[in-house]
Amino acid sequence: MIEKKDSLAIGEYIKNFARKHSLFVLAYGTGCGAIEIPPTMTSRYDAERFGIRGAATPRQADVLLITGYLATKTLKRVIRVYEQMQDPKYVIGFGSCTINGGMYWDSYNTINSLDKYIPVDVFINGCMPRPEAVISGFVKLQEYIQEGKADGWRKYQNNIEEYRENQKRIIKNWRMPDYNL
Amino acid sequence: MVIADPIYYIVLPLLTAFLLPLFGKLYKPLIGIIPGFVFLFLAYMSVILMIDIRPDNPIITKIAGWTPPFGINLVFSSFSGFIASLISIMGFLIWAYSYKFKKVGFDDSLKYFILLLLVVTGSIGIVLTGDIFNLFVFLEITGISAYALTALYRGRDGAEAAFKFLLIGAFASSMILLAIILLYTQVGTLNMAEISVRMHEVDLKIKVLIFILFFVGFGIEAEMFPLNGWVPDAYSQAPGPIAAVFAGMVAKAGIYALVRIIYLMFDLEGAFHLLLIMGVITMIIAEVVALRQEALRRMLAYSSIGQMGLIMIAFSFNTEQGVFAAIFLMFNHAIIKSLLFLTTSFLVYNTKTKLISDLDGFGKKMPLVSLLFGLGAFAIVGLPPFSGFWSKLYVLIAAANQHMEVIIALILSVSVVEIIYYFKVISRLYFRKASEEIPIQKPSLNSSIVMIVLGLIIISVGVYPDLITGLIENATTSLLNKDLYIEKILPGLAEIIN
Amino acid sequence: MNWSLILGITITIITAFTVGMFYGGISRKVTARIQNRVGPPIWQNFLDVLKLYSKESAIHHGWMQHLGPLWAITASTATLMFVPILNNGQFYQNLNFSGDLIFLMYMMVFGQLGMALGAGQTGNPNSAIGVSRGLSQMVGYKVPWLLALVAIMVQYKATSITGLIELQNQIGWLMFASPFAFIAGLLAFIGMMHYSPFDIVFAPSELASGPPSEFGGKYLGLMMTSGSIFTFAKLVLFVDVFLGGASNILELLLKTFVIYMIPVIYGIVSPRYRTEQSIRYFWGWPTFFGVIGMLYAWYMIS
Amino acid sequence: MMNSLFLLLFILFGSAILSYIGHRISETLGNIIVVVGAFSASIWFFVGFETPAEFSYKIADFDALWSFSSYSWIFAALVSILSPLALLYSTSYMKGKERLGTFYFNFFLSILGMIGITMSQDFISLFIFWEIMTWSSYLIVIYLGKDVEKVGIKYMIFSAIGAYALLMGIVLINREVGSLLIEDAFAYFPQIQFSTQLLIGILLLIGFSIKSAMMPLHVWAPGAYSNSPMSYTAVFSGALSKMGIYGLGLVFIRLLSSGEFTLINEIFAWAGAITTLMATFYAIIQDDAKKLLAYSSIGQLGYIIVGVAIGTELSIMAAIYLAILHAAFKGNLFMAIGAVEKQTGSTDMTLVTGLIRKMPLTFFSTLVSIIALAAVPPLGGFVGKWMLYQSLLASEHFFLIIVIFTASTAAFLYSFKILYSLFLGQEEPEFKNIKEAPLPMLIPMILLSLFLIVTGTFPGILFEPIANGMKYLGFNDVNWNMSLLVNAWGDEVNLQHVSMYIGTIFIVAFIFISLKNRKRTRYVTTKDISTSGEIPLPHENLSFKLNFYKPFERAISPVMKKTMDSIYDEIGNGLNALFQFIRYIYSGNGQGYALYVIIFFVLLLLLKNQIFGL
Amino acid sequence: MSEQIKEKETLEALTKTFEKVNGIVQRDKRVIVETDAEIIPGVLLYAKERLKFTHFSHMSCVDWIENNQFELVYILWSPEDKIQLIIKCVINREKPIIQNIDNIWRQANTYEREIREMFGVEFEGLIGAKEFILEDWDDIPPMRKDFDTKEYSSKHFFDRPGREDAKDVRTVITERSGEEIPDFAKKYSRD
Repeated sequence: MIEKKDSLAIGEYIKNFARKHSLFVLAYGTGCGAIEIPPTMTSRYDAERFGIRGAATPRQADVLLITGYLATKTLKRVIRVYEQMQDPKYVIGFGSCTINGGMYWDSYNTINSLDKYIPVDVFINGCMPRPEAVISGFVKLQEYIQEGKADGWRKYQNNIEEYRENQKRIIKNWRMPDYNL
Repeated sequence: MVIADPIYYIVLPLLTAFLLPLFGKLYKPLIGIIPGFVFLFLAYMSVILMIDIRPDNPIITKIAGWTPPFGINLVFSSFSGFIASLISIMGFLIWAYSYKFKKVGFDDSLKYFILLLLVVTGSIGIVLTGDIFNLFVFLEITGISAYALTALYRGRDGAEAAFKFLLIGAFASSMILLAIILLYTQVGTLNMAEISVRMHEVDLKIKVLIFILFFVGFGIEAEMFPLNGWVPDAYSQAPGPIAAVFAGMVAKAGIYALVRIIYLMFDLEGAFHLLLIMGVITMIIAEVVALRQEALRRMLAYSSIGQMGLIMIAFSFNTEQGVFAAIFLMFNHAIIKSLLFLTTSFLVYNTKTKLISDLDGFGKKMPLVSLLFGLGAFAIVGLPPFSGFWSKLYVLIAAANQHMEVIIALILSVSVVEIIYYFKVISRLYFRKASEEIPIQKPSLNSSIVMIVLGLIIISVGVYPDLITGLIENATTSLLNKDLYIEKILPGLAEIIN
Repeated sequence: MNWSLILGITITIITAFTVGMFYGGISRKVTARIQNRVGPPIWQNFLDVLKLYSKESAIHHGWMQHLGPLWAITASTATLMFVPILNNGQFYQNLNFSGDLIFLMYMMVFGQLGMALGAGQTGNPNSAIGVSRGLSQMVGYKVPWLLALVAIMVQYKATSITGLIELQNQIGWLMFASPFAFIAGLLAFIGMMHYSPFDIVFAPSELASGPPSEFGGKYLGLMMTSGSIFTFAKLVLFVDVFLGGASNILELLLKTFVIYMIPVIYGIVSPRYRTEQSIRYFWGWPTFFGVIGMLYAWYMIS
Repeated sequence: MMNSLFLLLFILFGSAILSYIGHRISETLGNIIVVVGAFSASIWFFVGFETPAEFSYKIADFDALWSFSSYSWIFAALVSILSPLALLYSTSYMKGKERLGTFYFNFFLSILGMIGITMSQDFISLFIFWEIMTWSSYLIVIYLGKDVEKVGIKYMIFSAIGAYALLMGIVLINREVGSLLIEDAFAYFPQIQFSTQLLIGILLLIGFSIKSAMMPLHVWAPGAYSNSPMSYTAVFSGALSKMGIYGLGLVFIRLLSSGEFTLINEIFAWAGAITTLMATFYAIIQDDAKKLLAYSSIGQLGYIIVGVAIGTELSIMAAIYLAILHAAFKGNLFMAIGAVEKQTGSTDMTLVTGLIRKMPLTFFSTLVSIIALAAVPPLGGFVGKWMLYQSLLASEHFFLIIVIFTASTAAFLYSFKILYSLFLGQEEPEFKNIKEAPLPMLIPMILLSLFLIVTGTFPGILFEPIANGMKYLGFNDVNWNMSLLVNAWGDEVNLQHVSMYIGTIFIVAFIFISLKNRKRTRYVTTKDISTSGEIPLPHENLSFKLNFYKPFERAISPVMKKTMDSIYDEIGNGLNALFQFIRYIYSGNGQGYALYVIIFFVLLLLLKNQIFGL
Repeated sequence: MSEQIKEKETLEALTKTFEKVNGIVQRDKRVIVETDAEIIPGVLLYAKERLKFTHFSHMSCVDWIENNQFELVYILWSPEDKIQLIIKCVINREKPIIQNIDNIWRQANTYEREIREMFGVEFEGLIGAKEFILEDWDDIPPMRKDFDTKEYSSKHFFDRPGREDAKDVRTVITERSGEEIPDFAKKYSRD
């Protein structure tokens, strides 16, 4: 006999299984890390065997891959893209710059900590991280998804005011429409 | 009961014309009123006469009691009577139209009315007379008064037009006179009926020569190409109603004379071919040239020539249907073209340049005149349900029965051209914004009534053509039945000669 | 109500979905192997669709976008319903007695029009460009496709697919009986599958996937479902017309798989055409073969 | 006792006069008269009298007979249904325009012309009504005063050519048959000499095919359709062009029935097919919705011409069916575009955009009409196309079917374009305050949409009157089911199954997709699109409109280089130059004219032997 | 060593035409001149029209904060003579205004807008003188030497604290591998 709770759990398990094995990646490739994506996806490292494939638009994507530094200008676009994605959605911070600004730590136009502005599920450090590291990061994300710990999107929903406040410190002229929260 | 006698057609207007200055001395407005009464009487008389007239009982009036062939006689047959009635009624309408139109002072008005009376006299005389020399005399009366009317405004252009008219008219006169002299030397008579009977005695070569002289002479009056150089100038320079007179009377009288000599006097088969060829050429060239005209009245003048060409074509078939169609066309052309000229004279009067391009938005400024112009245009290009359609249809049927498919195609192609230039004017009248506000001379009541009457005739004949077809059938019979004509005028002569 | 019919329809749709999904997975695997990769598992497409259905939010730009995928799936299953899946199977008979080739040709466009309208409403310029390209290309490949089908219809005096299958049981496959029509049909069919070099509609690197670029979550899932069903329907149709249909499910799978692999393998090694090149391609050799096929048919009947 | 047919015309003519007078007094009064007049004529047509009513008379020695045959009744019914709807629509569409009296006068006259054509059983009254219809429509075409010289004159020239071709044919029939009654013509026609038969046939066909805008005689149509007010174009394209089809049907089936004229049939069928293809191509590259629909009309008429010209039972049936449907959907489309024009002030597809949320009902009726136009199965257009293809297949017109099928496929391009450009795409702030069209405009559109939906599932509704009409044309055993299509080889399409299946699946899928994640499915504006993270500013419109089918245009460019328009223009310029030359014969020089007289005289003397046969 | 004839000719032409122009031939194919800010458009136009320096290579700005000056550098290239011409001028740092030259070379507009935004130099009548690269900038222009980017960064962005032991990463690595920090690296060490 399967109880209702169990059946819900089974449903959740199946959902998470599908989610973790089908990651449509939207690479936000404005930073230098974008150069590491092609080897990751192509025959040498072949990320597609994990069910990872590129997505063309944020509407279809599950994972937002921030490859490297984010200028104040690009942050606005990243926030917009992130909010256009459908739940559940995950963010991978890629490279040192997303963690602490990296080599641009004292630049006037590059943000230092990405996770203050949007929730990041997995950081991959390195400058640049090699494809192996990238794949390892994805595998970590898959583990989190299976365990239900990759809930950055939920955190974002719940703490939207805090995130907005941080975002508005950078983006002074806030004229973005409201998106799906 | 008024005494109805064809002689009044000649006597009354002629007499009035000569007495008009006297009336003018008595009381000035009389010069306008008296011709009106004359025309009214003529029109009334026409109606009275036309009621009774049948193809087999033409009214023959002997002038001064001399019997033909020695005296001059007037023949009011179904055909000539029909045309004479048409001319007299048109005369009345044009008088009514122009009664107040002329504000040019006493002298000019006097001249205008005298000349108008003379033109009518001449035209009716041409139609009614049975004597070839008398016909020449009437032709001269018509011609001279027409030259004078052309130059009535005494402008440079008018004078030039009148001069051209005069020059070419002189050719016509001399040729016709020459022809009459030649004819007289051959047959020894001037009575048309007797000429007709005696014509077979004439040597063929001389006959042809006489015919050619007549043909060219009357062709000038009948606006035949290439003898019609005077037409555009005369039509466009003469006063508005006079253009209508030219289209409705002078040209009709010319074609009438031409047809009379062809049908009655000469029995030449080639004459019909010649008429057909000239008709086709006249029609095509005139319509094509009309397309390229920029001045409205010149356009109408060329259109008028084209219609005359069509009439010639219809006459040239030498069949009952052809003649029927031709007479119908003459009727329609007289009515419609008069309407067009009368309306045009108002339209043109209110523009600076007399060009078609100046007519933008007149549909709003002069609704009645524009509407009637449109009606006339619709009718003349032969759109049903207006009268022009029926005549065109009969021409086509006549042509079809002669197995002349090419002629049908030509007539119809030319009609397309006609449509193009008339509709160009209509679209300007109604569907363009007026460029500037010019004070408009509104048509007076009498002119409006005349134009409306013409319009009503067009519509009613168009909707119910049987109104007029009976008369035309009689006219046709009368024209084609040559022997009857001769028999009625000169009883027994034919037997004596043959 | 006719319960067996409803059951049959359900099973047909499920079969078509499954087969279409697996074929998609196989094509990905084959592509990967040719590119010397391991590639995703062949059930990868199921996971993708399942994931898309399990998305928790969805957006649409209006009713037309909401209805677009619906329209697509209606059309693709309808196409399937009016194609005989198996020659004499009771279960897969469905509604194929009440449709014919001409009907099917129009039915196949129905879904595309609906999709196009849905894509149009998103307001995304990429979607509209994709639609414009897709419709243009459709005019391109329809010409040889029609030539092929009309040649067959005229030659064998049948517009119903059932009739054609019966005919092929007697005279052999039309692939051999009308070779030119077959070549034209096959070349057009490659275009209809929208694989490279004819993937100008979706063109991920140019148009950000074209028409579906604003579709996510359940809408995209429905579109993928519809796409796999439609792929299967097209394959079955082609097999029915040219390869004599199939009398059992294995034969069907074999034949459809062979036909399916042709555009896939052709696509892997081909770059992408531009739109007008694609149209001109279809109006070139394929049309030529189609005309030859038509003349052949004409010769055969007269 | 007034004859019932005469009364019908009288009502129409009376409405024409009264609406003119009424509009001179006040617009409301005029509109009331217009609507009442139109509907009363329509009602009188349908319930006022039995079909075999007759009215015979003589006009100018020609026998004339008015009566509806079962064939012409179809077309008359078409006019009687479409025209009151169009007039109702018009009362709102034309609100505030100038010279409404004239407009409605001409509108009624052209309806009178159409009804007259269908009731004329003799050529003379047919021609008269034909011409009335022509000039009244001409006056409406140039009513708005745009492109008067170009469009209006072009329309009038071609109409005149057509009418005169008709007239010449009629005159020749009169000569050969001796009567202008249509029945007499049919009866005696086979006894005529073959070459005359051919000539008459070709002339009549040219006359009729010009009105149905067949290539290469179509060049008047795009301008005329798009230039007249949309409320009239609905009738113009929907019903008036069908008069040509009516005539073509008569000529092809009844007059040229002897079987010696198959070549003409083939030529016209091919002309129709090429018309369809080329008009579709031209429709695709248009940027003005009106122009697009105008070309689309030409294209659709091409199908009908093909059907009529093939002349088999099924093809005639298809043609009549398509004619009816075309009237419905094209009338509907023109009305919808008119509504867009009325509300936004433009029909330029590159400017107007995103109206679906503002004008949902207009969009709905456009959508339904487009589906019918594109012949997508659940709606009626498919039935007509299906029958047409089947008839072509059965009569072995292989390449013809390819051409029109290609055209039909290409029609999707413009179908989508018109829906997408006007109604879909990003919303424009300029059109923020646009409202749905007013009720008098919506009612006709909705009614026509319902008609299209019903006829899609149950085409049998239309088959009954069509079968009656077919009897008149000599096809006696036309027998069709309500919604089952069967071709010559016994293959069938069951439309009821189709509709039921589509309906069911649609509803099931609709429930599924609407209920799933219902709470978290949201509407977002069309500005919220994934454009690489960039935000379109309020005044920026990213809809892809300009050169929408540029690649397709490039692909078909070889056949689009030389248009019929340019050929006619060249001919026109050549003629103009010639006319200008001829014009100088009249030099205005008196001596010159005198010289002409002398030359003419001398010429006659010289040629007298030839002329008079001496 | 070439004769540098053309270079000299160019320099001569410039100095003869304009009083306030003086400069040197720096090396082969390179001429450097200095001039007044007022006549910059004239000099450039002359160079373009008469001396065939049709190609506008680059334009930049240098902040001489000590002299309270901005130096604007225009670099031209003559495709015909294959000579590079560098024209410099200085403007007051307090009131940095100069005439724009985007009507001489349209592409100069881009450089001018960038300089305007980054240094705060105003160009008279500049087309499109609005926000260009920086979005929502509300501080002094960032390329000026008195702008402290470190301070700005720590004020606006979230500095992530280092790891808890706060050791330099190099120290950690050397400790882990048992190697010395190389001398050249020592001066970069945080400890």
